[in-house]
Amino acid sequence: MAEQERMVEAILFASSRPLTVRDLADRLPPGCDPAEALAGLRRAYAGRGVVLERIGDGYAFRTAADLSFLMQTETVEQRRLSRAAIETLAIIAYHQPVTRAEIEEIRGVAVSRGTLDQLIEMDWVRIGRRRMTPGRPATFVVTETFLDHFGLESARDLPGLAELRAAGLLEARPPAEGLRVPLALGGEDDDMPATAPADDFFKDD
Amino acid sequence: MAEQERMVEAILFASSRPLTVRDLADRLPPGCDPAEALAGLRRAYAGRGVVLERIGDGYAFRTAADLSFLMQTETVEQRRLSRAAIETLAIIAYHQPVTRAEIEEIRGVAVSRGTLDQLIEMDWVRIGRRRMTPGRPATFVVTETFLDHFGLESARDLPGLAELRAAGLLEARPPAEGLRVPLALGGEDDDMPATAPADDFFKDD
Amino acid sequence: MARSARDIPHLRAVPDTDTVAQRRADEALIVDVDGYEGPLDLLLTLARVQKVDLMKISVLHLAEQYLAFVEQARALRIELAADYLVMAAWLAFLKSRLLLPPDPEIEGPTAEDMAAHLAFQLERLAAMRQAAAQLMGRDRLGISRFARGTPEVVAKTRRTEWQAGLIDLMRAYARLKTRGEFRPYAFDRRDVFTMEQALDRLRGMIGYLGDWTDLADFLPEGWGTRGARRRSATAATFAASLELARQGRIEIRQSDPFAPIRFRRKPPTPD
Repeated sequence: MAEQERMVEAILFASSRPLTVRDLADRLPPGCDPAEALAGLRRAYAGRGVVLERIGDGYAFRTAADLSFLMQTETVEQRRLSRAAIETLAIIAYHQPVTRAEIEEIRGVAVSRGTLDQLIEMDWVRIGRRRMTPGRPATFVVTETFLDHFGLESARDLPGLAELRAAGLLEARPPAEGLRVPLALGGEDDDMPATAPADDFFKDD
Repeated sequence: MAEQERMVEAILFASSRPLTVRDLADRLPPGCDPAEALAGLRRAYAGRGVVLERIGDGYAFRTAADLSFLMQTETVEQRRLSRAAIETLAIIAYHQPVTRAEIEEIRGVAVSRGTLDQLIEMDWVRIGRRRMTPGRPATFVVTETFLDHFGLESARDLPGLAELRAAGLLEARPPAEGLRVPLALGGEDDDMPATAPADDFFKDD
Repeated sequence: MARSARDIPHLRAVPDTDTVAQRRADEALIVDVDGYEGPLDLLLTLARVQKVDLMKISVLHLAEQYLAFVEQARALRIELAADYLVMAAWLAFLKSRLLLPPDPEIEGPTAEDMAAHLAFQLERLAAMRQAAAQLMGRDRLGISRFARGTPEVVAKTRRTEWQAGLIDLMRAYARLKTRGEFRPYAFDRRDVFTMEQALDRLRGMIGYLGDWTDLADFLPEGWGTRGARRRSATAATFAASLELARQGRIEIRQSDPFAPIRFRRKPPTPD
């Protein structure tokens, strides 16, 4: 490798910014031809992991474009959705298309902008058609990505409430306290265990 | 040029710090052999304006030392080291692992706290294993940053190391009883001399 | 101070101090006393004056030079640190032993051993100083060798994989849809016949009791048909009957398991 190519190579390598032919000429010993050295270097680096690029008026070494993937490392982090997010998602899935006001009505609390944004960003929820009611509110629907993730053919495949109950997915009954049959006259032994049979009380309503 | 070499070249070019074979393997796609690629690159860059240096366990591209005359604009203002710091650094490099007491024995003066702190802060010196002698004193060793700064492949490549060793000047033998030359423990800190060294030589009276 | 140093007899007594340059060096010694890093550093400087291989240095000569230095400093009223005086004492001791014929009575290292060790220490310090100079003279990073001027930062991207299964989704929905059932519990007393009510009712009716009468006949109007109400009234009436039986006011009879429970007023005891 020619000496002037070595020099230009070293100067460009160590420089914190692209250098022009003029910058190079100022730093090289008299009699050097930076343009010639640059042309030589450009050929020498062609097809390599690092290439000599022209950036504006200057020259600099850059990672070859096809290797840019080496310049990033990706770490995958597994996280659980917040309760607000999963509830909002469930409501959208079961009630789509559903407006924000409707989601809030079902959840009983305001839906934060961040929760919907997160679901949209995850590409599990998207904005559907506007509802043809006063104010023309936007509706939310679930996406294909959502169906893919949850292994559903369509949102209609989601099990209904009766199935959820049958599958034991509905949470346990409220604590039995208060269901005590009011037989007690005050004696300590008079507490009646009131568990499952008490359900009957409700069923008849 | 083999694809692996291209990738290793790109990764090393992009880094200002030396990277180990392991670092490279972590960044390369699975199945690559960085060691082989490194050997190829080293040959390819020999004699060029930029060379592939081995620094401890790591590898890094550095501009060829003979071209330093071109690099005035890049020269980094070096922190001025005191004579005490430079000598202490040399003693650690040549005698490592070395305890503070041994450094003091060689220099004949107490090592001020600031001197070691400065070397540690510059990441040229780090604390090594404790010596398995009474008091279990800490030892000091030089770092990879030290090797990189001084252009050494390993601490075995220190200039004149073999000659110094042959001359018996690197032996860590503590002086025999009564041979110890009084040590100035005053140093820069103006601490009063510890009693022990003086005791030694009055004992013979 | 430099002027007075010229008149120091001790320095004149040392050989090779006749040249002007040598005298200047000796003066500098005194003037720069603060510049020395301890007595060993000073000894090394003095040893250099001998201009011989450090291993062949005359330690006796060196000791004399050092002692002369200390004397001179005292004459100049330069306050020397304790270290310098300790070294002076040690060297005076070494000097006396080097001058006297070896005394077989004295144990421990000989004066020659001590002198050799001092020479070794001086040589080692000199070697380390040379090594330090060589080290600093290497092709250092940022001075002679340079790293890449535009290092590329490795972009660390963090991809979040959200973990949510169908089961989580369904649970969340179920939780929402059944939440209405979990309203604060208020007992609905409409369909509850209490034991107090049953007792009052039984006490009132007991006087008119003739023969065995079915429990069902004691249920109040409107409580004998619908399930919940009937169950509540039956349970309360039965419990009340047990209480009255305990008080000895009625008798209870059930002929078979699940057969109707019957009451009658307890007949007065024969006596």
